Amino acid sequence: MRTYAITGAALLALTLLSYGVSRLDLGGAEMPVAMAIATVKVGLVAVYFMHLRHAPAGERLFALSGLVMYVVLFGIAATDVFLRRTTGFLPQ
Amino acid sequence: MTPTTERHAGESYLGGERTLRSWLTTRDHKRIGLMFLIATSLFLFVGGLFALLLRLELLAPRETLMGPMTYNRMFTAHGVVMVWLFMIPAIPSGFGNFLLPLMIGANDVAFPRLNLASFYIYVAGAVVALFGLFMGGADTGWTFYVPYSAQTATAVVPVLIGVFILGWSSIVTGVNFIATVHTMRAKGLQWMQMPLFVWAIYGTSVIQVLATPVLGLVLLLIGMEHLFDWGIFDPRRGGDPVIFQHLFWFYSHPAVYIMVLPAMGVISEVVCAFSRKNPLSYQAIVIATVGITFFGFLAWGHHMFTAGMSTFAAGSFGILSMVVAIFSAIKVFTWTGTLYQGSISLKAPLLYVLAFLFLFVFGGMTGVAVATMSLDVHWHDTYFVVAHFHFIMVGGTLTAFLAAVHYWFPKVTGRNYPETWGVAMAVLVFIGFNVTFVPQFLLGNLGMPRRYYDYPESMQWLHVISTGGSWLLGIALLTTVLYLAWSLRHGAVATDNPWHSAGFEWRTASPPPPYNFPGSPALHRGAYDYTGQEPPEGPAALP
Amino acid sequence: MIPASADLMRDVLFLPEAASRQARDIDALHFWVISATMLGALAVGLTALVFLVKYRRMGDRPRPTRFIALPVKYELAMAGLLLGLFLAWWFVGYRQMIALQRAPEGALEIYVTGKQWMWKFASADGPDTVGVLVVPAARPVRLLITARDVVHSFFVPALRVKQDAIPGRYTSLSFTIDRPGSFPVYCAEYCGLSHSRMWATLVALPPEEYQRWLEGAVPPAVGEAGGNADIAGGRLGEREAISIAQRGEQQAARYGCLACHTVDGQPHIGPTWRGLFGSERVLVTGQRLVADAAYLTQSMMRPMEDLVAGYPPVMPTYQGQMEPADVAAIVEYIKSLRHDAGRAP
Amino acid sequence: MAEHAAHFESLARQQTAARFAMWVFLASELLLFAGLFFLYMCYRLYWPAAFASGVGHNHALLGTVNTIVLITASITVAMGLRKLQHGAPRAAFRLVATTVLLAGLFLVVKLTEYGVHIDEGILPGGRGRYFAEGALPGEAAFFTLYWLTTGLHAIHVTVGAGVLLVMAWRIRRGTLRAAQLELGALYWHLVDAIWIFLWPLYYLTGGAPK
Repeated sequence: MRTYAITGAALLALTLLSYGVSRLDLGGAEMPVAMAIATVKVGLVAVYFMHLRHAPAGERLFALSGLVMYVVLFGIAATDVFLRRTTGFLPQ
Repeated sequence: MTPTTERHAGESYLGGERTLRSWLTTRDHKRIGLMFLIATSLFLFVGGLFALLLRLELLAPRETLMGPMTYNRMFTAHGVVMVWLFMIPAIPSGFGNFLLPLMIGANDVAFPRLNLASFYIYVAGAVVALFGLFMGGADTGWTFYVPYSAQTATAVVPVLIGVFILGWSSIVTGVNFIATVHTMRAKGLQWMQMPLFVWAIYGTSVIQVLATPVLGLVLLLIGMEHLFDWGIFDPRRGGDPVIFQHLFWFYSHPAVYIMVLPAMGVISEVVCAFSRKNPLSYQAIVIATVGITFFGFLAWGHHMFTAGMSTFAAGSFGILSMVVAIFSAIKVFTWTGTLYQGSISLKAPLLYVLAFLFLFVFGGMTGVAVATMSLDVHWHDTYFVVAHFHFIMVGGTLTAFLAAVHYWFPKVTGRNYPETWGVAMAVLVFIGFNVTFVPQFLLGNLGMPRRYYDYPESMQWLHVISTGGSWLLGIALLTTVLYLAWSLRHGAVATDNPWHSAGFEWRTASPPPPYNFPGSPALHRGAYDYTGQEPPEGPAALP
Repeated sequence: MIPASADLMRDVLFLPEAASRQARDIDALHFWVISATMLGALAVGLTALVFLVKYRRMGDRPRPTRFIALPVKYELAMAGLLLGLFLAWWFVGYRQMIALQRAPEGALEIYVTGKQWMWKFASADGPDTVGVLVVPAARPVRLLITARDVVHSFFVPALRVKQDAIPGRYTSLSFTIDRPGSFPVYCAEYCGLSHSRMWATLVALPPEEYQRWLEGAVPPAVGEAGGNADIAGGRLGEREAISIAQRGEQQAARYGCLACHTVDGQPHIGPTWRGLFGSERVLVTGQRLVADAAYLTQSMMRPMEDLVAGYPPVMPTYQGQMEPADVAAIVEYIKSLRHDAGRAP
Repeated sequence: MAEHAAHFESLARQQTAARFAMWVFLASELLLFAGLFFLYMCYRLYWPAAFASGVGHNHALLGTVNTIVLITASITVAMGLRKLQHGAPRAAFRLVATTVLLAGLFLVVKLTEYGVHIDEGILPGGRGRYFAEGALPGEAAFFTLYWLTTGLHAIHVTVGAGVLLVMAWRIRRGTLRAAQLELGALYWHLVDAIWIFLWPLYYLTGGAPK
């Protein structure tokens, strides 16, 4: 119960932090900071609430696999989308 | 050898309750597997019929049998039926269902009710998709490229919804099989002792679970685009059709491995059983299976080399495609080496394996060729690519499917098929296949684009040969169905292990009893152990 | 590979004639790859056959076999060697791919627009055409390809080139045809009802004939291509009375560009177009770039992205409102207003 | 009730299998959203200004309230599960029921927000007054993705809440095993995790507040 309370408090604190930070003018750092906080939060949910901490290897493997597929899709496709200089009418 | 089937007749999964109701409400993985096999085979013939009609239209340039509208709908129907109603479910949901529990010494899959649900989801998806295909029919090709698929006036939406539903069947079966392999293995059966077919189905299931939802979503998005014109991919509103292609191929390239991995699993089993040998390297095949499962996800962009991708992305996808090909090469090498110093019996299943080896190597190597970027620029969207993927899917998956049908026919039905017919049709399939698709490589070189019902006259004679081959292939498949149907009633009653195979699935009666193994299964000898004096025979003695 | 054997291979493989240096380079790689492919398949098939014959079972009694396991490292070594071969192909293929995309200096730029179900061609100084693309032989040509409606693909088998025509975007393709001739062009990406008939002809003319074509004559090769029964849809477009730059001027007026941009060198709400093309621009971000065709089209589609310092951010986007051909025409018009216009490019 | 299915050798094994399958299914569910997140990334890259403007237009406060609601719901369901495991069904029932109520609250807030959007003339596909009155190009894409992503997520919230409602009822009747509640809780945490990413993408990252 204590673990859940601490985790919960941390999540709520991070939520407020994320909201607070978004009211500042961070410019280009805004998105990375927001995503970093979100990642930490999801990590807390997965490890403590979803018991990944004590989960058997198989469950960890599949928890990870979803994540890996995100990295694959975003990582490789981004090399096209970012380097292509986009959809515009760009005869390059 | 005593015909043990008589002994177990009352106990077999086919016996007991024989009413239609008992089949439709069954939770026995063997009955569900058999229903999948029957349904998918039916669709093989539906899709095959479309293929024959398409080939007939292509016998001569210009409009002959059908106009462009009919032709466009028909090649879409051919693609949709063959990919989603036959190729993807046939071996995993059919043979996978039947064999997976038997091969890991389990009573059933982990979630039998879910398994039955998967079958009904499949049927529902098939009905919706076919409804769309016949009531108007989509004319987008199975790739549903935007913006065309969002604009066409044909019945795209029911087809999309049908495929979406089929995707759920695929996911549910995948989840079920993964859980089964992880949690239902017989006591003491380690991962590195599992039959290779199980590894193949496992890898397939992982792809099904992780790739299919992406396709499902993107199909829904096109559906909405078609119905409501929301402009998600519409360039006039700043959308990007190439993003659709990325998302589509993120599923559909791994989907190629959904079709091919199980076929590879079949080949691994049949090669060992008919050469009475352990695989040349069990580890190598496992490594290759896992490698294909993972790297298969990284190569999708080679379908888009001419789509104006960034050169860097194209190059990356090119390299990754080469890496995937290597894993297939490892498997081919291992299968061929397995024959070395074997005790080879040349039966129909092994003939299909030989056909597979030859066709798959050629198909796979042309795959490496089309992954070579500058060459693909010429071949992309031509008959060369059509021939290449038919070599993989028909020359690979279909021959493996036929090998599986013949190898496990006694297991599933308790009868033998007529060997002479089997051998004859295997040869005819091989010949018919080559006559059909080798000319298509040459047509591709000539520059014949795919999805053309019309073409310059100079290309005609190659089309004529190809069409002739398609009829040979059609005849061979039809004959196969006829003699298999005949042997259901009139085939010789099979022994429990007619091939003297060491495979785990043969260590129970043929056909197996409802809960597979009387008592706990005897898996103390490896699934590829042919070194002993007598191979395991019949229901293994309990320890 | 010596030329004679290359021609032989081309015949064996049913490849059409190769009309450019790049096409012949690609063919050379093609021959290596396809030969290795066939040899590989044959080697595996034959090995399997040999084993089959040598180790076939006599009688029906199965005999036990030896346990033979090859250590994985040998398999991986074999795979490594093969990967080396594949990567060599990839390396060559990648370089050729880059060469296909790189536009040579002084290339003749032609705008290609695919629409259901025809190809339209427009260049700066020649007449617009439908279904017949006329280019000079022995001079680099760069195609800027787009589509009006759905995805098409511009495919010239004789040049071994293909490039998707994507609505909302320009893709490009470069080639230099060796010698005069006419070559079929197909649409390779399925685009609906008459996809199978979306054909055109590429006509390469000798330089002097090309010059006459620019001046208004229709050389026989072009006329033939237009009337070729095999390549239906190949017909000459209505000869435009005005050049593409003139059309750009009309379109600029029609879309209201000239309300904010002057053509006489005076800055107005937006920068003047006189001397704009090829000049260096300083953005609000401090970044500097050259106003080339890419920058100009980008500015029309996404004006807010690369704002030039000193002007209010008021330009509306024309994404989806202007036809690609009009965009091209306006770019050509701005090009014609550069300070050195009239001199050799 | 404590009987396990005939094909499993023990209840423990059946429960292991079920939880494992749930994880596999969650990985699959996670990827259902991948396409939408991917579209967001691409289009945000194409239309940075429009996306910032769109995010700025959404109600950051409502979104944050909803985030807190969902996270609290995650805490209560996790605690409810622990209570049930420790044989305190009454406390477990209260906590799970709270989760369902919080899910309801989330949906109410979300629907209110949808109502505001409809009033402002922001509909999917760039329909409505807001876009007619000169929104930035690309804002239509932003709001279409907004509707699709939050809509799909809301469907998941509804399903998760429905499942937990049935489970709460069964806890009260004493017919639910902790292992079964765990499956529902896992699903619920996933719904929460997806929202944790949705929230900054659609409510917070709008650049400097005006």
